[in-house]
Amino acid sequence: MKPFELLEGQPAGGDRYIGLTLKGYLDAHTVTEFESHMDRSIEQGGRRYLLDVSELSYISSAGIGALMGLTQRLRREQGELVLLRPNEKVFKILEKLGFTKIFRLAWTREEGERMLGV
Amino acid sequence: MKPFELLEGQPAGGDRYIGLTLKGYLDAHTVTEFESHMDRSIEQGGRRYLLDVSELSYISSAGIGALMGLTQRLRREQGELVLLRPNEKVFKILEKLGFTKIFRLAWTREEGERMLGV
Amino acid sequence: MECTERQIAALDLVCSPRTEVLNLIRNVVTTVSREAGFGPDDTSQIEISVDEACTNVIRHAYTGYPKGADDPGQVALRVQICPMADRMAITVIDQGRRTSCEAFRGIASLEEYIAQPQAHHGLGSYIISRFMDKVEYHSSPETGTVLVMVKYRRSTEETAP
Amino acid sequence: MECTERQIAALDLVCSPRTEVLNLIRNVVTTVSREAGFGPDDTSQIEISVDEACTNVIRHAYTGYPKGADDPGQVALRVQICPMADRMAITVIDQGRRTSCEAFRGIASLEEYIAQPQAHHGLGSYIISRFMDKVEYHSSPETGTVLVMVKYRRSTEETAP
Ligand SMILES: Nc1ncnc2c1ncn2[C@@H]1O[C@H](COP(=O)(O)OP(=O)(O)O)[C@@H](O)[C@H]1O
Ligand SMILES: Nc1ncnc2c1ncn2[C@@H]1O[C@H](COP(=O)(O)OP(=O)(O)O)[C@@H](O)[C@H]1O
Repeated sequence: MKPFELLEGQPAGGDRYIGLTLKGYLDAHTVTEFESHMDRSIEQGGRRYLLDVSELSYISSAGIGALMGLTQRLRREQGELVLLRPNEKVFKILEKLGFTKIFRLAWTREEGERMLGV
Repeated sequence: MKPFELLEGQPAGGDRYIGLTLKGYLDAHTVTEFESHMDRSIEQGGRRYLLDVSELSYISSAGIGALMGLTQRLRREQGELVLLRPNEKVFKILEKLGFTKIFRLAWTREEGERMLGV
Repeated sequence: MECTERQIAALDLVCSPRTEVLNLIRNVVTTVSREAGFGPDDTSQIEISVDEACTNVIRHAYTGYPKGADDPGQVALRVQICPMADRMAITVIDQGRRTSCEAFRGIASLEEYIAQPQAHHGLGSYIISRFMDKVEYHSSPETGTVLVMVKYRRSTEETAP
Repeated sequence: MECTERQIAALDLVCSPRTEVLNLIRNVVTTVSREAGFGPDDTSQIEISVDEACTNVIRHAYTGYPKGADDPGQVALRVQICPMADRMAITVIDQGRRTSCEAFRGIASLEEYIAQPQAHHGLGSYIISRFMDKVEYHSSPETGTVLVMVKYRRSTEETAP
């Protein structure tokens, strides 16, 4: 298994939103790759993201901080970031810290699309 | 998961043979429990054993030595010990050391029963 | 190692202060925590706390530490893990740039974190204080910076909100 | 630790010489081996070799060591793990009863093992010498008994019969 993988556009949301899949762990080591990918994508006009995190095995404050920065940045531009299906371990960490009230979480793709307003 | 579990008689071989299931790891720590169980069983007349090792996750020389002692002891008394379905990891260790030529290994219960001559 | 209590094992990891080592440290800590009888929730909280402490050492104590240099004997991030009868103690040690106790404290609440305008800071220390039962931080030129974190084993896995 | 080569991490486990610790040691070694890029077969061979070396220390070097005593600072089984660029070195150290290099060698072949009439001995050392690429054993009152085992990383997982 690769420690970290970011796959774009599978399955794609057409031009309504960008579908991404995040696999492995998002820590201080891998977060820079994630952030620069997202920076490029937003610069190219991306505003609505459905981020499949079901295969994300671990997240630390570095990763949470990146998601936080993204969320605030996108909301400022009338965009949105939705996290799809965090696993139990990641969910519990986010929940205990209070981030489940800040991030938008969806459990199905349809629910996620509704949250993105598409 | 318990580190080590030895279950007898499920499924039983009637009085034709004794079916055992070994789970967890068989190392210098757990081998004494295994050996004393087998000692008691043989003293009570057991001679033919089908040992399901499919859920045995690890074996060291302590465990191999116990199986070796059992095998030789049972063969002296016209009995036999058959190991059922070792997992890939355990099999490779036994194979590289040459023990797959010494122990009797079966991949199905029927094959194991044939090897026991029942 | 600083494990004076009765215990059957103590681990000492000496690492280069590079983010590459975080996954190894997490895996080792997780292994020991499970083996010591901690459940999945507690193990996960220990894992992230240790990660945060180590990330701080790499990012703050050793800022500017050259990426290519690889001699943990000289510039080291040290993690000591002591599983004990009723708890696990983890000590993270560095010989890098020292900071004040106050700076280390990070944010006091999540609200404070969200209110930050741009880059978000202080979450690491907050996580450690939320998830570990006891946190001690001291720093001196002789000892370097030493962060001791303790988590007690609960009989059942329950976690306050 | 005896890791002088360039590397990014080194581990030192100090354990009570009790068979209870074997599972923890195996789990830690396995974790480091995987993380260092060894495949499942090599990892499994490293795992069993380290187990054998530690079992020997518990059984032979510290025979009669009281089960209740739990002070690894005094009577310790030490395992040092050094993952390096092209190999992994594991050193097992004890301060117990010393033995000769010859006694340590164990059996020379499996035939010798089978030929033993009753209790079977010498398989542990045989396993170590079969599975590790380099094995060095030395013992002195100053250093205690030190067993250094090295396994090289192969590009592909192939294993000679
Ligand atoms: N080991 C350390 N050495 C030096 N400074 C540290 C160390 N750990 C933490 N700090 C300081 O504590 C602050 C809070 O850390 P933390 O809560 O992890 O947030 P962040 O890393 O996002 O700034 C850091 O900004 C840094 O100034
Ligand atoms: N660390 C050690 N301290 C003292 N003696 C040892 C040590 N390791 C091995 N030995 C000796 O080496 C012999 C061979 O060990 P081994 O191959 O593991 O077989 P076994 O443990 O089954 O006897 C042992 O019987 C013991 O006499």
